Amino acid sequence: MTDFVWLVIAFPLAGAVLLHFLGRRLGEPLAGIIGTLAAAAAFVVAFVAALPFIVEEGNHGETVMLWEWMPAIGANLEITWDPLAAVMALIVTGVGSLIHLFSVGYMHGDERFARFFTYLNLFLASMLTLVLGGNFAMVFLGWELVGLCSYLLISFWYTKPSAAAAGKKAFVVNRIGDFGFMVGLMLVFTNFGTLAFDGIFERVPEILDGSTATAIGLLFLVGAAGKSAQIPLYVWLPDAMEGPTPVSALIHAATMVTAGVYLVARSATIFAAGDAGIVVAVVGALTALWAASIAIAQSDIKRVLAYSTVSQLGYMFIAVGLGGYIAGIFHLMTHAFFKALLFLGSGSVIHGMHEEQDMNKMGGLLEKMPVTGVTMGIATLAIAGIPPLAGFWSKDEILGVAFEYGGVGIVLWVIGLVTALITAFYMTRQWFMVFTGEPRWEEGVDPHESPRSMTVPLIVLAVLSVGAGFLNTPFRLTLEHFLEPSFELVKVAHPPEGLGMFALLAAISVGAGIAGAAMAGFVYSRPREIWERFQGGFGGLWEAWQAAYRVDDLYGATIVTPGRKLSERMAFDFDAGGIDGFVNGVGRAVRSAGARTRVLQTGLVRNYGVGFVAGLLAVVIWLVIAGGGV
Amino acid sequence: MLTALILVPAVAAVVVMLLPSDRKELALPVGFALSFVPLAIAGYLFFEFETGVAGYQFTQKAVWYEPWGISWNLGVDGISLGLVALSVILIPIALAASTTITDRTKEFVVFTLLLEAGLIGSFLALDLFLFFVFFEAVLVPMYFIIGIWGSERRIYAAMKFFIFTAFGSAFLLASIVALSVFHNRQFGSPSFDLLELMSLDLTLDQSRWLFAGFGIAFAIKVPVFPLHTWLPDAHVQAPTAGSVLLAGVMLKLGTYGLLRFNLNLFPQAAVDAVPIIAGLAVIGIIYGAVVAIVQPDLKKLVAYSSVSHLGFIVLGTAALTSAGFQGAVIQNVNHGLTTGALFLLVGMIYERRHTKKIEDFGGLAKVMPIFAGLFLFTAFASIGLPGLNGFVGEFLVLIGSFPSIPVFATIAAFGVILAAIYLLWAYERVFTGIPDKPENQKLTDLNAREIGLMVPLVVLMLVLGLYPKILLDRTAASTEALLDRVEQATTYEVPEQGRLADVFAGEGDE
Amino acid sequence: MTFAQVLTPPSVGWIAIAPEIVLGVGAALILLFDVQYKPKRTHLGLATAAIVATAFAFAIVQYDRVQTLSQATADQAADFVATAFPFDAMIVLDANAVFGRFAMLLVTGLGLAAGWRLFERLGARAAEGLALMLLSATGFMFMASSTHLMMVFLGLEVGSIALYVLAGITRERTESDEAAIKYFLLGSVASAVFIYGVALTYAGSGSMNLLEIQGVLARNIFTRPAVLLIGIALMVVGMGFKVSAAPFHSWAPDVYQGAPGGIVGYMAAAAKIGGFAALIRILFTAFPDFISTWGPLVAGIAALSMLLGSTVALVQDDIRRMLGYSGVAHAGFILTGVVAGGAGTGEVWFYLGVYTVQLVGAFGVVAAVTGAATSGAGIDAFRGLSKRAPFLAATFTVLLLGMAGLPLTSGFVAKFGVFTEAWQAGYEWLVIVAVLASVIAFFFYLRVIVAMYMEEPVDEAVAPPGISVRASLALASLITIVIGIVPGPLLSLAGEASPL
Amino acid sequence: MIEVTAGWYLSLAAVLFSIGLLGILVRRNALIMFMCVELMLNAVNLTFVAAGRALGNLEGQVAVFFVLVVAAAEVVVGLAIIVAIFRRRESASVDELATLRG
Repeated sequence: MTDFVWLVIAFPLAGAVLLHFLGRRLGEPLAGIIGTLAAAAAFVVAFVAALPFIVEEGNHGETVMLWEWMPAIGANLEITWDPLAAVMALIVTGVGSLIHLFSVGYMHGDERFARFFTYLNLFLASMLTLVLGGNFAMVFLGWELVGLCSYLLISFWYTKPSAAAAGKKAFVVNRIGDFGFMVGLMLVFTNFGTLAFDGIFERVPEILDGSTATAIGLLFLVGAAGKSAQIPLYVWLPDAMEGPTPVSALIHAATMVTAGVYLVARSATIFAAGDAGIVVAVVGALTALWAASIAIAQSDIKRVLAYSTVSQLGYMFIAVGLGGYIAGIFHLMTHAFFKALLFLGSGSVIHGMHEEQDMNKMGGLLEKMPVTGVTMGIATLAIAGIPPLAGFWSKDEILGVAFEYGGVGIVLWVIGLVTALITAFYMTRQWFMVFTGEPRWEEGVDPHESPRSMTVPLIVLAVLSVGAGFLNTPFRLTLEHFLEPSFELVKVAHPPEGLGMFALLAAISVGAGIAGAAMAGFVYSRPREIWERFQGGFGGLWEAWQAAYRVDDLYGATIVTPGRKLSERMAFDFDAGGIDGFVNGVGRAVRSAGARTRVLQTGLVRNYGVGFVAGLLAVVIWLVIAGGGV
Repeated sequence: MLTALILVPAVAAVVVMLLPSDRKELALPVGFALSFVPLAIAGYLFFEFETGVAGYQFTQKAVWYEPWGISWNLGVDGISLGLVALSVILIPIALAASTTITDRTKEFVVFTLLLEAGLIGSFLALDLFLFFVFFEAVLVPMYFIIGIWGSERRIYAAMKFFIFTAFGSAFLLASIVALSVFHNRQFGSPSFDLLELMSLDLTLDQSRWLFAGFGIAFAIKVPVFPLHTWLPDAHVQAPTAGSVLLAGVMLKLGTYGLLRFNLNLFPQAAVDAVPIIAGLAVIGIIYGAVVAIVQPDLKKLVAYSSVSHLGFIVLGTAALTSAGFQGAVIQNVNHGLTTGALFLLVGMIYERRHTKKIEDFGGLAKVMPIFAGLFLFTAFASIGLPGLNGFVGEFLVLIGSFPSIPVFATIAAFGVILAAIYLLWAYERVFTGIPDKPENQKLTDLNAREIGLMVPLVVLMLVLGLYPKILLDRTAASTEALLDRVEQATTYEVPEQGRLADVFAGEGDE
Repeated sequence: MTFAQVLTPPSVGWIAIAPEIVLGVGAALILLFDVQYKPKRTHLGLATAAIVATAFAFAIVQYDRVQTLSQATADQAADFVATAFPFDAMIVLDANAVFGRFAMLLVTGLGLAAGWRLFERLGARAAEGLALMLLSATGFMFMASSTHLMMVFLGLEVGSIALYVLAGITRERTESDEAAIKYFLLGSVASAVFIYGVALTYAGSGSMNLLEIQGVLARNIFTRPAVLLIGIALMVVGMGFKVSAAPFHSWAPDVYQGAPGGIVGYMAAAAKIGGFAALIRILFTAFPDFISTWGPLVAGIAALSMLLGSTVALVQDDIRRMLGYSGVAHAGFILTGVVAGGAGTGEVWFYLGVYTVQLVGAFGVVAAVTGAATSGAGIDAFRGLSKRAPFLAATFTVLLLGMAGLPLTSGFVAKFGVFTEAWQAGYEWLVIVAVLASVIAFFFYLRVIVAMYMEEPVDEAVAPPGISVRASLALASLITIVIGIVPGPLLSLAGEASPL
Repeated sequence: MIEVTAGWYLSLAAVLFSIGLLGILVRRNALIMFMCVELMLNAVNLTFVAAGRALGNLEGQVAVFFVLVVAAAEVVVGLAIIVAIFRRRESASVDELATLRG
């Protein structure tokens, strides 16, 4: 029925292959257009394939086998097409198409224009592999391939050493997470004998005991923390901003980084069988707060967004950790819209400001870039959780889930609220710093609005940021119904029942959001001295935020440097000196034994005679004794 | 058929040797052309090979010397098939990569072809005597290749390579002798036939000692930590073709030997030795990677990465599960392709810059984009990126070893992080940034010949990464049979998930 | 018994010593001919070759006879004894003896060809050299073909004394006469020790005929066999000296280095063949029941020889000394086969055969590179030989690899054979020692190959070797490879060669 | 009265043999060393004769002749070599012959 769903992956993949070999010849902008069309085609296919889920209630979808890969472990190239996959695919291809379109303008003039679209298309294919994969191995395949694309795109401008280093860092840190994921997979295989979803999820209750399920969950969490930039593995994401801005929007905000959330949601049955979920939620909450606090003091326009992304991903982790899978996916979706919008907006700003990223050198851009300014404003409101924008609905649902959970959930709810407040604060701060006040531009900078191909995606995303929330309001749970078949096997956590409760919780969180936004607006709409006085009020704390708590230095001092030292020790002392020294020593010992024995050969006949006679006596005595002669 | 596969390269070597000595330039093209004959034969074998058959196929047996019980006994099964294929693929590539060898070209081609004959012979031999003959004989051409056409410290490296490996073979020889004597005592006639020797009734002590004897020889060849130190020296000094064949095929003699002989002949000892083997394998994985990180020389880095990657193969062998065995077998091939390709690439840059030191490079991606792309591709294949070949083997090994030896498997999984570190860091230092050294700015990108060399490897990496079935199907029955053998002959019980029989039973959608 | 009867020798006997007669008479004829006619040296050489070839032909006839004998039925028993043990059982016509002759004659022929340049240099003394060569071969062949200890002694002395002279035949060189006197003094002591062993054995058992000794020992139980044991010990020592087994090897490196380059290969090989032929006949025929006594002794000597020979060879800078020490090690390897007793005869003979061919060939190369009448051969002379004289380098490589025992050479099969026998006989430890020693040995063989192929050439040009040298070297290499690949025929032939 | 049995002769022979062997080790003149060898051979002869007599068989007696002949042959060659050495070096001391060593 949906056999053709492989086309979702095939279109961008074909695009990537085509652009790889012909891209240079196609040139600009044809290469970009082809890339965009490939993404759009995938979106269309995904949409068509998703129609049955909308039409038919309770359609579980199906698994489409492509070909055998590693049958020994139940890992084949197969697609599981169910509502969850469909939602993810639609987000990925939808946002992806827009970002492709945006990139046509953004990457204008870059000498590796076509290559950029190759990677983007490859990324889409990979991400779709991840979300459509019908077994864990295929998820892992996509998981790693998106890592690869992330690596390639972060270090796209590889002549910049910082970009190259950031790409490597992203990949390596992700690998640490992958280690956990992989061990988790081993544990899954050991218990189930296969990695295929079909053979796992339904059999979880009969096969997994609680502690094994917890163990698998925790290991998956390690993987998810790597990919989704959660504590303690989030450090790569801010650095990843070295990549072109559309990349940040697509990969490091909207899609790839949500893979961890997707993984937890996909493995819901396993998490439900153990106690790993609460750990996921706690990690998410801590990350949300931690990253939000760092975001407060950042002055790089993209770094603010990067930490914001980390923080928002923490939100999603709270949701899926507590069993609110649909809430998590819902937030994933709305976040994809408004965060992509924010990034693209910032890209537009950077573009207009001639690659300037320091917000201290912006200001007053609203006039120069009205479309960008307005759309970013919408996104800021959305992320701040102001009703009725998308962020409000999804964030509220998550907070509701936490509240309903009780116990620890209440703590998480409080953290979530504080985070919401901070989020509203720093996002508003950003908007005001960029778009209002006196221009603080460097000389020679002449800001201008971006071309149509860039503003159209902004507008579309702005519309989505406004409207997407209505997909799943307490009044009309469209998304929930859509996704339900995917989560049949588990009990999905929900916000408290009843409109009254909803209104109460909403009021509190909106209050927090407005408070944060108002505070920021109050400070940052005014001249710079005021900000500085305000910031100075925090004393050392502000500096700590600015320096992101110096976590990179900490890692450097505790892991990287000692690791390098250890490696050098091993390589140059232990290996070359110790082991190889021993090997060569054996050789030398044999040689010197020869040299010593050689001295016996004096050249003097009488000495030879002595040797001869000594040997003779030895032989006689031995033989006589051994033979029982005496 | 199999005899031809061994004899053709040998005959080709003779043909090249007989070329007129004043037409030096003919040697390489002729050798290259002739090396396609074994490729064709092996290709025929590969596709005629019956999947799902556990035993040896295309067997040929001719008595060599009856009283000693030695025979020219050849056969191929799923475990050796891939390795044979790998050998015949890498030889033409290695030859074509050697156009820069102008001194004594003829001898070079002759040695390479002889090496091919020896390698294929080792993989096909079902008679231990015959196996040993080939196993030891391949040392000579490789010794000359390193010693004559290597770089500055080539003699030291060649000598070390030879003596170190011969040291291992000494124990192998003694053990083979012992086996035939035991057969003589039990059945009244000596025999070296693998299948006959499998029915020997050895005491546990005997089989442990013999296991150790075989094990040392193969462990040195692999090489397993701490017997690996000949490898970096040999690789660094060897010419490109030497490195490619050494890493690509020759090291596989060790892993192949472990699978083929140690497990078949001494199953109980093997089962008892699992912690030791797996332990050394895991140490090798981590250690090789850690040491690779800071190597200043690209070739040395790749050499240590081999130590690490081969650890996975050994681990898969020690796993004693279907997936582990399959992983080991397929990783044999994969490692040959990726590491072979890496050595080729390092060789290409060495020919341009006459240095392999990482610090001498920088920003090469700007001047040599194709080279950089191919290097990155290969590096990712080596890192074990899913979708490329390196992943399939490592993943199967890890997944397969977890049910039986979870702790080792977990530690080994750590190696995948380190692989990313050393290769990407090296890539970063060599290729990214701005090419600020004047020597680097003038470099030319790969020419058509060099790209042509890489294309088959790249294609294979992709094909085996996405469609490993082509190999897995052929190995499955053999690895199952091996597992059966181990299980039936010992107290070992394959863990519940260590088998893949049911997966194959459910296979119907072809 | 009438006088006539005494004068009439047993008619069947002559064929049993026909090759020895041919060589002995040939040697005398060459001397006489030379005195009378002063022929060209080339003609002398061809004549010698013809003599060796004739002897070889007789050896083939003997082989045929032995084949027939081995199928003799019971009623032909009397005939069999008469044919197989002519000359009052002083001589035996068995496969062991015939194989010894094959090996000896092959080595003589090869040695003659490979060292031909020496005889050209010797000028007027060429005939003496050739005659001595033939005489020594005669002596050593007798060692292989006699069942009587006195006969063995005579053979030993005939062979050895001829070799003493050969070692010093280029007397204008100081090294040559030093080698001669060392060889002579130590050799005569060893001979004295051997004959004393014979005397004691005679005292202990009442006979010097090996078969009778065996019979006596089988029939009687000796409560205090000290005299006999000392006798065995002394005979083993005497033969150990001839084959240059440690610790009786000290003459070997010096003599190999000092003796004229053209003949030293033959000298080394011939002494080894003679020594081992006599040793295995004495031990296997006369004292098979004492194997548990002499077995460990021989094993000990073998182990010491292998280890000492290999390690000291490692540090030699002179190729000929290196080959001398490697000869010590090879003596050890062959003794590894001896410990297995009669069962190992075939393997021991095989080893002897292939090794001595390699040895002669190797020394032939050395002589071609550094001169046939010289002493010593520094490794420097071999640098870059592959470029200066590719043929010599290639053959030397094959021969060295053969000695090293690399597969696909005869040396490997030989080593494999003796190792198997030793293991079969229960000397596992000896096999381990042996394989380790052969690893050490790889090193010095390879070192020569390194010099020839991987180092920069020295300027000295190498005179192109003559046709006979090239032929003999090619033959030796070819034998090494062909036997390595198709060892069956020679193995079967050697396998028949157990002493009666 | 002590009866002189074959054992006595054998022992005497052994003593003679040992003296000869010792002589080889301690004397440095090649000629004297060579005479020590002759002494050893004579010890052998004594053994043969004594043993032959004790065993009542002639073989031992005959053997002596062979040994004597061999000894004579050795003398011829040995002296020739020693003379050659002496001519060149004006000395028959074997301690001066050590160019070949190691």
